[in-house]
Amino acid sequence: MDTIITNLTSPVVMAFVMGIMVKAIKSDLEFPQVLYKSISIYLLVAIGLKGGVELSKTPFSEFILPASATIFMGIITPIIAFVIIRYLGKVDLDNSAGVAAHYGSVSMVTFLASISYLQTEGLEPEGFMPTLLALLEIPGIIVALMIPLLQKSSNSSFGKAMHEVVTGGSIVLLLGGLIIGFIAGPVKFQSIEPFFVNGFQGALFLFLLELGMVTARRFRDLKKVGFFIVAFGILVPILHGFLAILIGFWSGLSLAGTVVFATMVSSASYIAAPAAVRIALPKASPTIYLTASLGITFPFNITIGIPLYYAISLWIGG
Amino acid sequence: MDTIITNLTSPVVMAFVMGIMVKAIKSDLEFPQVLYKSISIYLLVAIGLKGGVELSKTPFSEFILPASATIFMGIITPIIAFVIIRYLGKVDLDNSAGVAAHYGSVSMVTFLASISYLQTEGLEPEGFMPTLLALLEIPGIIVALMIPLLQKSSNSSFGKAMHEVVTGGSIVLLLGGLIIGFIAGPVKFQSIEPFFVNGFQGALFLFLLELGMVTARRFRDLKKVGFFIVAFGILVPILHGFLAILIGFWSGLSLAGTVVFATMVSSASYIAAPAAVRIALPKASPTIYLTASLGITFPFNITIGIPLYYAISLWIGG
Amino acid sequence: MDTIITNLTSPVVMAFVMGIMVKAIKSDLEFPQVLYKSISIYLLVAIGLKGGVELSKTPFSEFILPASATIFMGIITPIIAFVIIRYLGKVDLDNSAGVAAHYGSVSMVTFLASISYLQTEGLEPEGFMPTLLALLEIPGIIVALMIPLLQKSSNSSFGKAMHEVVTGGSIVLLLGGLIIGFIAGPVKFQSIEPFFVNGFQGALFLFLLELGMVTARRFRDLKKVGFFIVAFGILVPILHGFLAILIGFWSGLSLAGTVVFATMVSSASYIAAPAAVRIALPKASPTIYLTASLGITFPFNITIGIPLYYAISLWIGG
Amino acid sequence: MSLVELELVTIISERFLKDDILKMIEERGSKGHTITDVEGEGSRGIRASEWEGKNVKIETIVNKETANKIIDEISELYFENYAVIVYSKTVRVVRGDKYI
Amino acid sequence: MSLVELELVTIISERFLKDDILKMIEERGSKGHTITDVEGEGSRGIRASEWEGKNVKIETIVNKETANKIIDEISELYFENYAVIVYSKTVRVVRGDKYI
Amino acid sequence: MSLVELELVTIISERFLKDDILKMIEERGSKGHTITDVEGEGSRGIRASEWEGKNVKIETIVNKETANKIIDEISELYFENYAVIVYSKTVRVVRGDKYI
Ligand SMILES: Nc1ncnc2c1ncn2[C@@H]1O[C@H](COP(=O)(O)O)[C@@H](O)[C@H]1O
Ligand SMILES: Nc1ncnc2c1ncn2[C@@H]1O[C@H](COP(=O)(O)O)[C@@H](O)[C@H]1O
Ligand SMILES: Nc1ncnc2c1ncn2[C@@H]1O[C@H](COP(=O)(O)O)[C@@H](O)[C@H]1O
Ligand code: NA
Ligand code: NA
Ligand code: NA
Repeated sequence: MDTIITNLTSPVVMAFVMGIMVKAIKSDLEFPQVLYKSISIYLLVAIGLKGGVELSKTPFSEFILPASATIFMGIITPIIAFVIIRYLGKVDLDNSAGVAAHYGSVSMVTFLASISYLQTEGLEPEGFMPTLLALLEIPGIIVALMIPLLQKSSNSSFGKAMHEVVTGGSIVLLLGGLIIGFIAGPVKFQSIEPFFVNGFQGALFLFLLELGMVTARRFRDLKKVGFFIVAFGILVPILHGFLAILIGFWSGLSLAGTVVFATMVSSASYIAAPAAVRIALPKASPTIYLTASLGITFPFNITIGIPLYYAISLWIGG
Repeated sequence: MDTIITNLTSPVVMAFVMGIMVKAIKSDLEFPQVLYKSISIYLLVAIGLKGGVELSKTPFSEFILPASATIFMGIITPIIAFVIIRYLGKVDLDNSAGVAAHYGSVSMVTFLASISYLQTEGLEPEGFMPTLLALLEIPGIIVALMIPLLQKSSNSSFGKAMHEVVTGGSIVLLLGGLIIGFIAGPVKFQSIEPFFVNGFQGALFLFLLELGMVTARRFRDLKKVGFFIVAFGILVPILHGFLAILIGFWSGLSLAGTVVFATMVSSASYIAAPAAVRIALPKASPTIYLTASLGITFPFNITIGIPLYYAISLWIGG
Repeated sequence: MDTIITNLTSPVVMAFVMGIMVKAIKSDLEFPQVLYKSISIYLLVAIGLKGGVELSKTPFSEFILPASATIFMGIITPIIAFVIIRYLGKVDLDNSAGVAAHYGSVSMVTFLASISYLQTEGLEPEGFMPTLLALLEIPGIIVALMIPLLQKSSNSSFGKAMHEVVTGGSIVLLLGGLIIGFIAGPVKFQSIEPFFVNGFQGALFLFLLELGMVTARRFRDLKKVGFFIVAFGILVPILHGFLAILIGFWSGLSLAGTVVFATMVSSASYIAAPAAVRIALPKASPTIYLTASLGITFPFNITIGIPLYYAISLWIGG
Repeated sequence: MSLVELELVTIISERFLKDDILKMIEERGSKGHTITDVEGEGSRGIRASEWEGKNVKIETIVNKETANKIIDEISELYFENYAVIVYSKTVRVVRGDKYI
Repeated sequence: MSLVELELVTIISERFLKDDILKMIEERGSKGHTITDVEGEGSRGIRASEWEGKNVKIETIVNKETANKIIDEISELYFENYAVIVYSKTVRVVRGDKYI
Repeated sequence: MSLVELELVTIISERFLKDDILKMIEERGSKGHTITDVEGEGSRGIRASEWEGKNVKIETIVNKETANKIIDEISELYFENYAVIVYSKTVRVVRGDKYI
């Protein structure tokens, strides 16, 4: 309970709540769409760069197990999500695969919120976590989009969707940043450090304010998607988070690293996955997958999920 | 005279003058509207946050008198402005009330310019000044919009205008920031401080550059509004500023706090008030109220008003 | 060779390469046009301000020779470029003058990249270099646009183009910043320094990422313009750079100052010149002048040119 | 594909009227709309503020009857006090039933 | 100046279809196009994501025959699965040969 | 409401011609206009620079005679050297007198 309050009073989480309130009181405040996109670009590049610089300092041996664990989770979480929604929820094939793609991938902002949270608790996760974020972004989407391929006849737009997944804006910025950070290393990074490090938390604050407003708009669709999806959007992240804690500790991550890992795995994508699903599975309804990922799982993780994964991690491995 | 030159050579004031010059030489330079809006959002949130953090450190007893003084000024200044423009200027009811709403509310940038100015003079106003800014933003508009209600039959759009006043973008950002800053307090604020504090003066610089260009466009309307409005736009701020200095000292504000208070009170809104007046008093002409507030009072205050209020404050209370 | 690698692994140059790659893999990443423009505005104002502050500390006697050298280069480089393209390349009059205007003016980003490069080499050029940048921006365009005037009958839009050159957005921001920085001086500049100095390299990073994407789009036109223009876009900068090194040392610039001077002189404009040429010489083809300046000379200078000018400067004057 | 003739009604107005107008046209029977940010100048000139942003252009494809209702409503409600114009033209649309 | 009557075909669609549609209309014979960022709502409501950005409106001036080909193609390829509408109207154009 | 038939003239051009064109149409009798930022491609392809920004679309509602004057003027002044197109269509407008 206490950890939840610590989390709820951190500036970035309050910004998110403020965004929701702004829409609740029907304010006419609008964030320019360009500002939203510009901050996204900044955050992705910044995460990539910092991750790359840290990676350049990490011995390969320390990194290989967590990396493998990440890819493993990227493969099994979309399958778990698919099985639950398809056979327990009796949702049709396309929508099930569409939702699975979202829960197999990852939400950058949830990832960042967990790092912020841990820092206020005085903990510092491994520096290479952003590399894991990049590793986790893609496989889950590919796995999920392959499921209907196996069950149906061929799908002409699968190839196009794969191109989108691999060359999508978010992954390109993250990976590009990682590579540049890795090559530049800590010394050459110094010149651009003030811009990408000092400003980071504040930019995240504004971003979460806007995301709160976006989320509030999704709330209107909650009744459309029904009770099952709501339950799904809360319980599946907890399940994925729990598995990730076990695997995280096993792979040698620190307590803080494990919490971030669990948060990442439990989170659902709302940038890379929607674009790919829209192409590969046009019949899957954005109302379902975006309401689940952005209207339920995202606010759940930001407010309650992160402290929960922290509590579980403390209990299991602390 | 000396203080005016100090003021005129401060970077933010020079940026404003530069903006005016840019238009005077008919340069084709254009600021993207989105940049203008993004910087506004940033400035409002930043002021709110800093004000909230400071408020969390202020004992209630120290704050109650200045707060009351602020609300008092918010009630009487629109009445003074209305009486002068309606009965001395013989302007019609709607336009009089529309202008009064602007002079009863406040201009964020004028407020900021006064703080910048005092800092170059080596003075630091009370930390809770942004709270007073938020308190002063609304009441004046409500009072001014109620005047035609009393004099005319009922107005169907008054309720809608009230909703706009209370949930308008600028007040929501300012108040939201205040509340978050207050709850977060100085320690939790640290993570987002570099973004919102270090970058502040520079962002204000760019904003004033753009405002200079906007103001220059208003200059074209000066001859349309006539001599009375021009005189009004200079003399009423001086009157309001003078009253505010008396009330400010009485309420226990420091010298610097009083100067900022006087600047705030004397300033005229150009974000919150125009939106509300457009809704409640559609027959009031934007050419009149925007030329007065943005074309006359704003440049007057930025260049001459602030050092003048400083000189008067020194003379009365120094 | 070594110096080229040092240059290629600096973050800003890698950002440029990343931008090219992003387009090469056909990613759908798009930078909002407003972000591009906002960063341009920021960079120009920042360069101006810093240059102005430095200029206020420079004795006039130290500055007069380099300033004269700059104007001299601004006059002869467009003539050299014109003669080569017109008589060697047998390109028509309008296109020759159009290209000459670009090579007589200057590219802000190339200028900045050379300063970044020198800083990683541990060298610091003279503080007044941005003033030279401003001085070099205009004369070359005027000289180039006057050539067709002398050869043809009168051109009605020459006056309009001159107005554009002198009041164009880039020159206004740069000069305005210079003047404000000069008047403010180092002490008053402090308040806005964090915004304009600390964030600078990072903003440049994002800008070069975007410029890489823009350049990649120009690559498609390389075959349209033919071999002569490609050779021109590489050899003329080397020639101009070489002349600039001789003149730079002669005018008393330091080693670092000379390298920046040579880079500036060798660079080709892609903001001020295109706008003016579009007005004065509408028959000149943007495909030719923009492909040459942005598709060839810019990437050449950023990657190989700068270390080359450094090597030559070391060899001649080190 | 069979094309149906319908009316494309275009409304250009100050930005702050956007939500009002959208609600109104929906009530009159519009099934969809497209919004564009535009700038403009007309007989009134000045707009309320930079902060509010530019004008908006609202386009909706409707049948003749709905078009007339919308045009009448706009004329009555907004013409006197606000910067707003409205016009309509006939367009050929596929899947005409979608819009009625 | 002699004016020629041609068709102005307007396509409004989700942003991510933009490149596809542009390629298609070019193949069908369009010599140029104009793109506007728009927002919209229709029978489907929700768009895929904020990141992707708004809808696009693609306008192209073509002759009657090309117009029909484009309209048919859009109806076949996209109507079932995506948020896209298309309509056309006749406009008077100078230098009509430029567009055919 | 009585609707009047007027001409909606649309001009699409490079951004830097905007002020010129606005001045010209005003001189020819236009009482207002609406401007939209657009992107486009035509027979010339390339635009002058990223810095300048996108193309603009200028729309003005005028009477037939003014429409013809504007179209002629555009054709004469800009067609040869600049990326600009112009077309016109008839629209039904309320309060037609406002535009003449
Ligand atoms: N003749 C016209 N042609 C095109 N658009 C117009 C015209 N007159 C007015 N407008 C648009 O309608 C808005 C409101 O016009 P007004 O009420 O006349 O100020 C303007 O800002 C323009 O965007
Ligand atoms: N009746 C309409 N009038 C104008 N635009 C429409 C209409 N219906 C749909 N649209 C536009 O077409 C897009 C796709 O529509 P839909 O497929 O119905 O969701 C919407 O986002 C709107 O921009
Ligand atoms: N066939 C067309 N349909 C629609 N817009 C066009 C067409 N051709 C040209 N345009 C627009 O007009 C601008 C100038 O065209 P151009 O002079 O052919 O390069 C282009 O950038 C487009 O925005
Ligand atoms: Na996940
Ligand atoms: Na006031
Ligand atoms: Na040059």
